[in-house]
Amino acid sequence: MNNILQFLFYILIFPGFAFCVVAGLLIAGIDRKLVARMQKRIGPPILQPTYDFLKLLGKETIIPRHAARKVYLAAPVVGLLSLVTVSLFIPIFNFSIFDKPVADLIVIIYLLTIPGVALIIGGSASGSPYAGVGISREMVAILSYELPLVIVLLTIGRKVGMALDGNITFSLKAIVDYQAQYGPMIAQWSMIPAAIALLLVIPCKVGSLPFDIAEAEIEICEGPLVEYSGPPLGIFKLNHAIKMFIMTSLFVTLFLSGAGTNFVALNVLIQFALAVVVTFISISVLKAITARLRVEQTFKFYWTYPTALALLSLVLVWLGL
Amino acid sequence: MFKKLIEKGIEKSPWLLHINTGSCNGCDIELVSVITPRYDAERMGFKLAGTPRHADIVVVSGPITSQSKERLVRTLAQVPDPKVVVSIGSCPRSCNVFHGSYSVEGPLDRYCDVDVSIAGCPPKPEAIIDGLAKAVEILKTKRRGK
Amino acid sequence: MTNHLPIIAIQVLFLGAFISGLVGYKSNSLRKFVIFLATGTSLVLTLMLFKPVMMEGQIISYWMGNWVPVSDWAIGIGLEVDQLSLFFGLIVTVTVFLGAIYSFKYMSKDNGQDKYYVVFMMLAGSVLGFVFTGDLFNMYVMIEIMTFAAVGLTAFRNHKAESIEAAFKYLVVGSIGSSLILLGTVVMYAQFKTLNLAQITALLNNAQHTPVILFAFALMIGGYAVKAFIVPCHVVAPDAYAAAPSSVSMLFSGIVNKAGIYGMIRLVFVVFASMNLPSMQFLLVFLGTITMFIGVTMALAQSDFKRLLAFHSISQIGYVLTAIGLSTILGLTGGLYHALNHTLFKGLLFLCAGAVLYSTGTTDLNKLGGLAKKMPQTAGLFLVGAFAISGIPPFNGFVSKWLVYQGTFAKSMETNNPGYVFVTIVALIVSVMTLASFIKVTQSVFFGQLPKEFENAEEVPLSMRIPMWILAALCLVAGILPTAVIDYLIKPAVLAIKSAGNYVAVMMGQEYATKIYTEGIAIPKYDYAMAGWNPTSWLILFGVLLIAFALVALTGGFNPRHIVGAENNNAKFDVFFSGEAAEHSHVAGNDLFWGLKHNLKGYFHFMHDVHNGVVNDYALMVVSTTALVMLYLFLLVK
Amino acid sequence: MDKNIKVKNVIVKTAADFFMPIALIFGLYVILHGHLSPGGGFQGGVIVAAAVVLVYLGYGHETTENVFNENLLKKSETFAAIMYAGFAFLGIFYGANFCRNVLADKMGAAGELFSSGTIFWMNFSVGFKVLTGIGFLSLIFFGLLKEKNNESK
Repeated sequence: MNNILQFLFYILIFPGFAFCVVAGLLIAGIDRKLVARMQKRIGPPILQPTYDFLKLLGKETIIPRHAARKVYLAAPVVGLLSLVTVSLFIPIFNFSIFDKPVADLIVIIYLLTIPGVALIIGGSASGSPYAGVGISREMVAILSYELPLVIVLLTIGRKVGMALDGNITFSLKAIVDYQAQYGPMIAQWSMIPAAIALLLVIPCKVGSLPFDIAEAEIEICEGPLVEYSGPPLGIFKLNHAIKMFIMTSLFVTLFLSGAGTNFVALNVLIQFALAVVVTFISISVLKAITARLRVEQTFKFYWTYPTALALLSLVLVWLGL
Repeated sequence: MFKKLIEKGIEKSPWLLHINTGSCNGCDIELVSVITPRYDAERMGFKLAGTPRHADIVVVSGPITSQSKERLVRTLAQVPDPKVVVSIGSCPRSCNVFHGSYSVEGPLDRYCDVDVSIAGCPPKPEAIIDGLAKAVEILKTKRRGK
Repeated sequence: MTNHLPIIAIQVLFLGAFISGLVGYKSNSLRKFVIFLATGTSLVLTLMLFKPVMMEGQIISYWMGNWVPVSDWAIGIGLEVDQLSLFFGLIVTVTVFLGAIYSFKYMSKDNGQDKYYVVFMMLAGSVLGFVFTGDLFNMYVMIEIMTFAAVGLTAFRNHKAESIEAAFKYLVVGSIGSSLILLGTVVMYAQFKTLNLAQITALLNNAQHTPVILFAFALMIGGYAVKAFIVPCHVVAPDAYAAAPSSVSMLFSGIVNKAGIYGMIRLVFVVFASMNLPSMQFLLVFLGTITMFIGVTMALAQSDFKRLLAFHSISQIGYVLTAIGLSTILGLTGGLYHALNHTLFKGLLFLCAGAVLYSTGTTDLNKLGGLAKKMPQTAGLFLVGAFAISGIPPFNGFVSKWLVYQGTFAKSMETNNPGYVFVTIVALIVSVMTLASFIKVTQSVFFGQLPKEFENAEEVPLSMRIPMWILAALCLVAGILPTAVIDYLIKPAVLAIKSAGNYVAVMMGQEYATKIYTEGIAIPKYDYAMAGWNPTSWLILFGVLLIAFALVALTGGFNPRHIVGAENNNAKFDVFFSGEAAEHSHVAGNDLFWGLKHNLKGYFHFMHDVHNGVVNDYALMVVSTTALVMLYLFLLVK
Repeated sequence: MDKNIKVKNVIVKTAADFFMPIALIFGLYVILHGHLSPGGGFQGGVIVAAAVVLVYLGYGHETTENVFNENLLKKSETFAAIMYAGFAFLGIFYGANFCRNVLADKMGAAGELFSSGTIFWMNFSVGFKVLTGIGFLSLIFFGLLKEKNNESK
């Protein structure tokens, strides 16, 4: 019984649902504020994404005539659930809700694909031609960033595996242990190109400028979201915010983690602060200074520079550096 | 409590949909200047939405030309409730200098209930922000009335 | 009695073919009853083998007419059912059973059904015979029957030009494949004076791999590559899959190319015992990798539902081949698991394509659209299949693909060979591309706007939906209970692959085996790490989250009253067209990924030129592949 | 070219008359004595089927069409296949393996037709199947069999 209660606590409060929502909305708000300040604006309050979400909960949901009703309504929820599930798997310094390594990096890669797929399926189900264009762009974006992402994760697996027991590891816990032993991953100079590559992947993964080709509101009316209104739209916006937190948090766990302190709360705060820093570097700065790319430019970009960086890291690690 | 939270959200985050129904672009430029760093309407949560499904406040500028009438009506219908219609400038109110033209079918209140009218040709950005703030109040009452 | 089960299972299928031909004139329902009975009996008989073979570890050897070996020479024809055979046998019978049920309604609009069912059952029986036989020449005979049955079924809808064309291509290329296998068999017979697989295994174990044997080996690899549609021998497959009726396409991807894979595994692992050589591993992994990559990129460019699925079949077979080419326990587990999964989800997808064809009369992605409203069940089942093949958890594709990634990466750590990391990367990217092309199908067929001419499309009849539901359920089960599937199905089969000595001992007698395998028959240790992936707990988690979400949602603003949708002509429910009146404008699948294709246009143009549809070129590709394999073997295998 | 060759050549007709009984008899001999002398069901069946070709060559299109009943041929062929399987299954019924010769557990004796148990019968069914099958094939090649629409729609 106690176990179940504990598990429910993990799922619903921390590090599951509630924590995710709060952290995600906060980090999205901070991002908006940062971008505004960089553009010499006052910017919205940090709680702005929260307000947006609350407002959308109170709006009407219109289901277009051409939409497949069930899929249309279920898609955002499925995306949210998979994101919350991912958050359970990411260890925060030495805090991990599972004793033994449960989720490999590959599980996380796939689970992180689900929100994108949910967006695509939902948009597709709405029956709008704008959404049709949007999902094609979204899918090409997924194809683009997946290659460097995969190579980065394999590099980390190789690095950690060589140091620990010579076996391949995809376990996040092992990665954190490794960092507790040898210092943060980013301090290994052979991993710096991989870190840069991952930083470049994050904006596309969360769909922010200059890679928000799928949700370009000016060209294609927010792409897959064009027909969504009310709570489902709110959940999509929430997904977006949580994805931001989870991607930056994953970066922190992969590259900036370590033994941490003895207090979970303090660890969480540090993790969050680091995530904010990562958000600033990889999302906000890029968003403030760039304009939107075209879809084939995005594809070209990801299959050249980040991929080259990640491969460089892989080669360096393979040489034992 | 939840209702109050939602009301707070509605107050803090109105999203705009801008419809140009044959405007001379004067008002449009003023509306755009509202979201520039100088006035920065985003600090109050205003945001330009890309589609009527996301909008709370519909901002209409221009006399209603016969070409745009149908499109306007259709787009207005596609905005989810609660919604507020705001007209910017003199054109949607009275068709301004275009009044009497064979191709103008304004004013706007023939086709929908206009909640806020911002006067001027074009109105100043301050006036637009003021009008939008009033629109938010109306949005709140509409939400309560539901 | 157990001994007799395999032969009865095979014969029941053949008898079903003949009896349905004999009594089918009387009435349609009688014929269907016969087919149902035959496939059902065959399924039950194979399932009865499950306990003794898979769980108790028996290997069933069966000499036709009791012609047992005389003074250590196998003179009779034997059946030998070890765990590997039974694994594929189960795949065959399940697929055939479901395919037959599906056919009853699906084929009811066609004429010439007597021929259809006869050939259908011949195909089924031949593949089952192929996987159960213990005789090299019988393997040839069965695969020849299979090829011709497949050709016949490809040409079944012969009022369409494509069918005839596809059948002709398949006939030519398939015959080349069969000839290669026959030639290999003949050379082997000339060398060893026996056709029994077990005895050849034993004799090869101590024999020098002379050029003649390598010659035969290369020929057989070429031949089975044609049967399994491995790049570059795959070129006829898309035509054949697309032209055949969907219930047959399901058999093609479910059992026909599995037969090729089975032949490959049986030869390279058991008979020639060649997979300890890194060069052989490289050959299979290389072939597998290009197969999966070329298959999936070609699928991205297709605009026909079934052709797209056909290229995916090729791509998934690439996964299987890559994984078994690793020759590690992990790799073999992943490969066989993926073979099983491929049968399940590709069968499901082909049946969905058939359902769409049944309701609308076309599989052209550019013409379809919005069918989810008319065929909600088919759409849902299709999504299950699409997620499974793209490896989205918790469906089965995820588990097996994961094993493949882990296997390739572990292999790279083991051998310190960066090439295998490249394979892992390709496998992951191919998986994403698979997802992409299924997004394309989903968007083009089931979502979007419904064209006017399909307003009257209806959900397919129940008897067509039942096999689809079963396959979808199996997809989920194989994804949620991977440990059970591995323990009961995959593990015995992998051990059977790894212990050729047992195979010989059962067929030829223990004494003979000990004489050959002087150092004893080693049984490998079976250890694999799923690295803690526990889908059941994950699923429970998902469920709890769903409840939690519902609670949070229902307490407040997420009010169902505010969800409005209407069927009236209110403009409010029109799709947003920037204010224009709603009209039919469906973003269909033809060029959904131009951003990708634009950047890789050199590659795509080259591929387009290669798949030129000229059967001469295809034949040349098969022959030159065999020649290259032969050259490779001569040069590298010591 | 006209598909329906009208053969009026007396040499061919005479030769066909002469050889057809021989082909039939010889074919049947090969089938029935397959277990005793070189030959067997398949070979004999092909020889018998050659008689069909002779009929066609000698008597032309229409006669051949009238002589052969394609439904009967089809049914006979499937029946022969089932018969073969049935004899093969006898082995299992008698407690031995599939295809086992259970009726006579010894080698056949030269000159005694039924001395070899099921082998004779299996040979016979193979011969029956092949003669109908090959005959049917040749008839299809001659273009004699029109597909009758016997499907229940």
